[in-house]
Amino acid sequence: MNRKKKPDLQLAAAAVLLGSILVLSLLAPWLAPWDPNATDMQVRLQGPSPDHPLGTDALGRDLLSRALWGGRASILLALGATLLSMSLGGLAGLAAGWFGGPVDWCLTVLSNIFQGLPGTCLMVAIAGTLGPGVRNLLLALVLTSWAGFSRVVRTETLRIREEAYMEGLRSLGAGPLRLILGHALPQLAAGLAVLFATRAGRCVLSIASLSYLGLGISPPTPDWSVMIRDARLNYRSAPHLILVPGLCIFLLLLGLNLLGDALRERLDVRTGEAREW
Amino acid sequence: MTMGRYLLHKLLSLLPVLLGITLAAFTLGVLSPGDPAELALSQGGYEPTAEQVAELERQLGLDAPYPVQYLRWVGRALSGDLGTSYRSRRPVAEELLRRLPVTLELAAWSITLACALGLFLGCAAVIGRGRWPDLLIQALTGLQLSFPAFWLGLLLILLFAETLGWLPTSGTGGAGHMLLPAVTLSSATAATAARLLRSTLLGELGKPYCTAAAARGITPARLVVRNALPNAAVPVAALLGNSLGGMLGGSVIVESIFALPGIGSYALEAIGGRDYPALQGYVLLTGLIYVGVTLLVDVVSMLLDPRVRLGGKHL
Amino acid sequence: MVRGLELRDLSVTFSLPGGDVPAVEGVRAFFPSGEITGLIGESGCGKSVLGLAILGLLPPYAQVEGEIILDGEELSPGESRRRLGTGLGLIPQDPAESLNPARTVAAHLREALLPLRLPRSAVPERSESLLRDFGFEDPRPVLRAYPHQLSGGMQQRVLCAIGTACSPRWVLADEPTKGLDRTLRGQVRETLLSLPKRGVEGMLVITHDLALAQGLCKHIGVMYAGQLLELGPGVLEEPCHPFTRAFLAALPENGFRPMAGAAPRPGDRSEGCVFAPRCPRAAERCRRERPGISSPFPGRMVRCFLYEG
Amino acid sequence: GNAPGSSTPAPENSSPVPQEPADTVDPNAEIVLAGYRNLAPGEKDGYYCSKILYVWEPLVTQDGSAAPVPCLAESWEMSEDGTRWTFHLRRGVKFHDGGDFNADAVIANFDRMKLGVKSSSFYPLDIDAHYPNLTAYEKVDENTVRLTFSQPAPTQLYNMVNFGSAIYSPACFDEAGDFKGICAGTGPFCIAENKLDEYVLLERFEEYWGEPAKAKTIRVRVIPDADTRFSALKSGEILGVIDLNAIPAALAVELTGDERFALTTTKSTMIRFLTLSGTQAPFNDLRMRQAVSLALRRSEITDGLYYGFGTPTTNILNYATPFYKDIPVEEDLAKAKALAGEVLGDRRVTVTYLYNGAEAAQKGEAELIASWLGEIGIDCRLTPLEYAVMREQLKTGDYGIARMQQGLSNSEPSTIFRRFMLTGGDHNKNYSLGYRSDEVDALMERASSALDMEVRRECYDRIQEISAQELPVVPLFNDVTLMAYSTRLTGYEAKLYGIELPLVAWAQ
Amino acid sequence: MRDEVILEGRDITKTFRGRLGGHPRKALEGANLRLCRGEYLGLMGPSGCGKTTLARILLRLLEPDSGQVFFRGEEVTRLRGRRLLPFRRRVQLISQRPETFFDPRLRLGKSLLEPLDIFGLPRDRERIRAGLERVKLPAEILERYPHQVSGGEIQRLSLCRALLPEPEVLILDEPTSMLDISAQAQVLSILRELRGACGLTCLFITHHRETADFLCDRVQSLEAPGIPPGSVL
Ligand SMILES: Nc1ncnc2c1ncn2[C@@H]1O[C@H](COP(=O)(O)OP(=O)(O)OP(=O)(O)O)[C@@H](O)[C@H]1O
Ligand SMILES: Nc1ncnc2c1ncn2[C@@H]1O[C@H](COP(=O)(O)OP(=O)(O)OP(=O)(O)O)[C@@H](O)[C@H]1O
Ligand SMILES: [Mg+2]
Ligand SMILES: [Mg+2]
Repeated sequence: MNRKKKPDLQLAAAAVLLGSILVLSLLAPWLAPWDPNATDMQVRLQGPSPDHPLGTDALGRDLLSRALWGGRASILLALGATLLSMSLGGLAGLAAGWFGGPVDWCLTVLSNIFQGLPGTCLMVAIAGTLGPGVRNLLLALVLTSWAGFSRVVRTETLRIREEAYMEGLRSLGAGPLRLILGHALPQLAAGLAVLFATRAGRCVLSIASLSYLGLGISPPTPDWSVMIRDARLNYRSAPHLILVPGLCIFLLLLGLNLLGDALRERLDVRTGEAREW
Repeated sequence: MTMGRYLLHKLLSLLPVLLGITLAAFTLGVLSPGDPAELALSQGGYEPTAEQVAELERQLGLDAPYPVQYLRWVGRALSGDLGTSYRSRRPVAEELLRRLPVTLELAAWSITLACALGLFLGCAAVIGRGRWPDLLIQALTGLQLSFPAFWLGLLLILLFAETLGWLPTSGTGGAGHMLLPAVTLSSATAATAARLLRSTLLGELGKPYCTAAAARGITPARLVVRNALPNAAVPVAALLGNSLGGMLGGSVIVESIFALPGIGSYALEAIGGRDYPALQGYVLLTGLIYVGVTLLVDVVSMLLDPRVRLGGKHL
Repeated sequence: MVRGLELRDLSVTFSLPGGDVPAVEGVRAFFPSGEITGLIGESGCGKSVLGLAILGLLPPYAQVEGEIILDGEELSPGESRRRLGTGLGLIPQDPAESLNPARTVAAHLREALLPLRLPRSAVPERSESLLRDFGFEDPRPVLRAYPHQLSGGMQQRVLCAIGTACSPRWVLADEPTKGLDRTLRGQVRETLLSLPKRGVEGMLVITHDLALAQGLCKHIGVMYAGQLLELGPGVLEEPCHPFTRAFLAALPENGFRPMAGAAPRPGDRSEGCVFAPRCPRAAERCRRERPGISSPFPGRMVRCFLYEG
Repeated sequence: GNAPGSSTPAPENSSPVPQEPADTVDPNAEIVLAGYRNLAPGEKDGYYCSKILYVWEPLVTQDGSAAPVPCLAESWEMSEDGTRWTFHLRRGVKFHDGGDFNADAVIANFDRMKLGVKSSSFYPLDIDAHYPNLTAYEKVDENTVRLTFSQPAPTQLYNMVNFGSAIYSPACFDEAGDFKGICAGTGPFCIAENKLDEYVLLERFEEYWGEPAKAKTIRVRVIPDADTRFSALKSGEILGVIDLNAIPAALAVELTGDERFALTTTKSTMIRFLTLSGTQAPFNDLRMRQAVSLALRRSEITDGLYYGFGTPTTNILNYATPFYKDIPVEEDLAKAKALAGEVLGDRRVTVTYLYNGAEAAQKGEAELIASWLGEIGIDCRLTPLEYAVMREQLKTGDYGIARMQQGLSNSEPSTIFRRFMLTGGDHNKNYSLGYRSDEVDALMERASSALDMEVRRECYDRIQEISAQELPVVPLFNDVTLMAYSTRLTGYEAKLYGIELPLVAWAQ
Repeated sequence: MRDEVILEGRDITKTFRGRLGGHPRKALEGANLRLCRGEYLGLMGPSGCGKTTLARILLRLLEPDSGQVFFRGEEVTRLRGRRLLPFRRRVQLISQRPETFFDPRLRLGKSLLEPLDIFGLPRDRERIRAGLERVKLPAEILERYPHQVSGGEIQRLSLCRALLPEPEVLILDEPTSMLDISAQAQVLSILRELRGACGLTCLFITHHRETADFLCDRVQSLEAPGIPPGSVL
């Protein structure tokens, strides 16, 4: 009883958190009371006031509007990058695990190469070489994370493929298409859902780190981690400058982590967490 | 004998990875905007002539097709020549090696911290499972996982260095200097390790040998630490080894926040200065370290398991 | 007072996400000291759970009701845990899985000897003599070995040594022969038979292997769907309960005659006798009322209306 | 060993965290300061370390008003025709490694310069830049050297100030002119230990010819990040910040209420401005440049972002020179819109705005300026770059706006005018300013041939007016040198070039 | 009729090549097996002698290194894909571990429909009901998931599923070894009934002499690694 309730609570909390962050971010153009980039040096570094419910930053920009706008880019990018690397990695893993032999060998070597590279370093290097910007960021994220998906999916596929019931179905005459689409994929789906949540969280974190270093989302697009970076000169006298965006990132990550945990517990799947950091 | 074969197998499987790392580093150089020869010559405000550029291109072998360039580059890298930094005009290898100890020290502290904290939290959660210690640890690790490192670093400096003055804010010079950066860098890893350890420990506790051990009338702590832990530690060791890649990368942020002159901040400076040879060297070096550590972890976790260590030898 | 292990209305219920699962229900039994009692029954009928309940080793989400009394003293779960090693010992099933692969035999034995609080120096000697007792001529290499370096039979003997290291008064052996081949089964039987000589007062052997049960045990208990339906000496030769009879009829030597119907799923238990839906001799009353314990002749205990009064 | 550091090993207790101030301060305790970069980049640098560490000394240095004054050269004279300079060297000066400073040492240093340009993170060590038209250098006697030029060189002293005539012990560099270890100069401090990217440890040179340094040891740490530097200062780990960008104004004002810290400021020779790419649209049109200048609200930048540490200007010349003409700053958004509208019509243009990412305040400044320029139809793509890289980009002309700065170390306005406003001026070309004014060319011609000070001033005034009108660059503000230090120190005073390190000491 | 050979394996050799670090393992060497129409053949042998391997090769689930498999005189060793489908329909397998033989996420009813879909047979309720009756199971069981039924039940279900496409040959790989005594008896008695009812041919792999004697016409034993040639009959 006890065990049943916890994941539900978790799931609900995650849903509420992520849902509200998503809705608020997506509706930012309508919800934000000010233009997030409009400066007004007369009201700089103000605390909360009726005009600016969360105060203003060093250039007099409305913090609430910036917080509302600040998640859009990274959330969309993280979701996009995770989806893309999941599809790529998933396909590669499925092919490798299912067909085995030379296909497996090639794909495994390839994914080993990408796994063997320290992801964050490579990401920094790619973003640094190609310059900041959404496209390069996407490239860096996908390049460094598809292999993780591929590895997990491959292991799972290998396991599922060797399940006795797969052999049973094969002896019943089921072809590979039926086996993959009808039986393997639905089996994988649960694991992928969990993996998606965790990886999306990691993606958000990577984007935030890169943006913080000035290698990610470039100005003037408002972004939470860039806001933290920019606040470094003023946060001592105006702590809300780092608390608001920091809290936003924190809540987003918390939501994704809770979602991952809840799904994991609910779907009772083990992903190859040991391989991951 | 099997162990020798296993090692050989491991080493062989590392070859493509090494190839990949060198390729990645080389490709970065190719992708980097601008003409390397011109960039190299024109730093410091000089305007090279076309002949000078062409001459340097010939010298650097930039007129050869890419595969040839790649082979030459690898050859040079093998002999320890990673090129010359555009900014400082020193050999990149020398600069990297000079800064490496700082990063390694940071990584070592972080891994140690992650290890200690992960072990402690994981075991404590399992020993007190279902009761408040477990819930508390779950909540704590959840928080740790959701805290971006740069935010954590800022808050830690603000609290422990600037306000309380307990610890130094930046730079090197002993354990005190490494504490805050290591905490920042290892927080998420420690939480992941604790959670992984908790779940593997629970998995081990469900196995018959643990029931059998419990039937010997030992305390729950002993059951967890002495019996389940040695078997549950293998995936955690793998995790920690792999997390080193993350730490090498994460050190970019941490080193820049805590003013540590390691290779992470070097990479950041290189990016700011469009110093592509330095960046190439950075990728190569971190890649090699990562591969080395992965191998080490593999071997160690193999040695942790007596079934592998002693082979199938029967009495 | 007759010495022995007494169970009074012992019930074990698992609280699971899907609802409560009663695994053992109202078991009332007395296993006398000085005897080996066998426990047989269909798979999943609750034999292991009953055993673990006696040892107090059930997971936290299992609710145990009723009393377990050893030689007149009541054992709460905490109390049984405290007595593990010295008072109660376990010889687990599946020797290969029940030894910690990462630790040497010596480490296992050292841990098993902890309750005796021997001086450090006495431990190796004691370990060696224990192993010698279980037929290892030269125990030193065995002590140094890791479990995977031992054969199945050796592992099983090591487990017996560990389970009886502190000379517990009662020993529970859960399917000690599962998965072993014929010769090894013989070895294990010999080992178990030798235990009473080593200070073990009573023993409970859970098994599917009726041949082993027959050869080893004087008393046999028969379980079905979480309940103990029959208990006493000579059950295999002279079964009383309809279930026992039907069960024995399925033996190869009796011609593989299957029992009609299906075993109840855990959870859906009806009002009356658990066996009534499959019982060839079930009467109307059997479906309404749960039978109490009857004794058709001294020493035998049966839960069936047929033997009432 | 020729490195003095090796004879006096670093103190055992090298913990950079100083103890709580006791009632009596040990005057010999180590003083820890910090800057943002390696002030001693080491062997590969043409100078080994910056002038502000007071390790090496030049023949000629400058005073507070930037006039050349003696240092290692006690006196000098120029020949009638201006082609020969004779320098009389100070006597009794010792290098850190024990060698004597004399004419041979100076000649050896000239020989070293003659080997070719040595790069440096300060100024290139280039004999042609410091000694244009030099034909010979010779030892006259033990304490006299003579330089001969092919052309009259009346302003040669200015060229030789500080980095132009650095002197090292001949024993510390090899035939190729590279340092063989720690450099040995004649200054009041010698380098005891140099750990790149971490710190450089200075020790008082006891045999210094002049007034000895007050502090026994000074450790100058490298803390690249301004915020971290501030934290270190605040927590007492360091006692002061030096060098350029020592402390951002926003953080400096955090210290104003705290009596444990003090600020020291002086007029900076630095001017901050925007360069606009004049070789391509839209800023090849004067009206666009004027529109930009009119749209800026400079006092909001200086008062808001720099907390008053800076003075708005539209004059290209820095306010530290005596030739500075105060021209009222004109800002008028409506006029800016009108001018931009004339050029752009209803279109909007997107331009790249390059700024130095390493300087914390520049990003906010860029965003602020971008938001103002947005009002006149210019959208900015903000791109942080290092200065070195930015210069590369500027040379190609492929940019819109770049935030630059320029120091004027010798106070001679013509330096600035020549570089930015002459048709062939080096910055005019290298920054792709595309500026061309026949009037300025003529005025400069006239000024250079004028011996009468008033004529010169007239020309310079006119050029300043033109600069504010035609905007070869769009000036933002005159800078203030700003440093912060702990009040546990004395003698910490901002100077035109750094602080006078030998005067820094523990407060008693 | 008795002598018509329906399924035959000739000179089958199989060696498992382990992954790097493991040694190759010879599982079968020149094994021969001949199954005549309508007969119940018991196959016995010590653990690890290759019984399961032989069965999988006969079922075309595993490629032999050498040797051929004939079904009704036609060689099927090299058939693949669609061409294998008629053979699949005629030869069915019952496994040792029935609980893992069904997709754990599907209700048993759905799993039972699988063979009908594969062979394009109508999804006939009547047919399934009849099948369930044959193995003495209530229709209610189709609503459950595999982990919700007992071992005996699920083994009977897999029997039911195997019989749905009306096969001619059934290969049973130790169908009762993991079951307790009463469940064993249930399955065995159903098998015995089937033998009377339809003209099935069975290859019955088992460890237990008693079980083989109970069910089979003749018993062949397999010795590691393989049956010496000519040992048939
Ligand atoms: N830890 C547990 N959690 C939930 N249910 C359990 C647990 N252990 C046992 N059960 C349930 O309790 C019932 C009895 O299980 P038990 O292991 O005692 O059977 P058994 O008689 O030992 O069977 P077998 O002969 O197969 O070992 C089963 O229905 C099982 O599903
Ligand atoms: N997939 C495989 N990979 C490697 N070796 C295998 C594989 N399958 C079986 N073997 C080996 O082939 C040999 C024969 O195995 P098989 O399962 O056919 O034996 P069996 O006679 O069915 O044994 P049992 O009675 O235990 O079921 C064994 O030694 C086994 O270890
Ligand atoms: Mg059991
Ligand atoms: Mg088998």
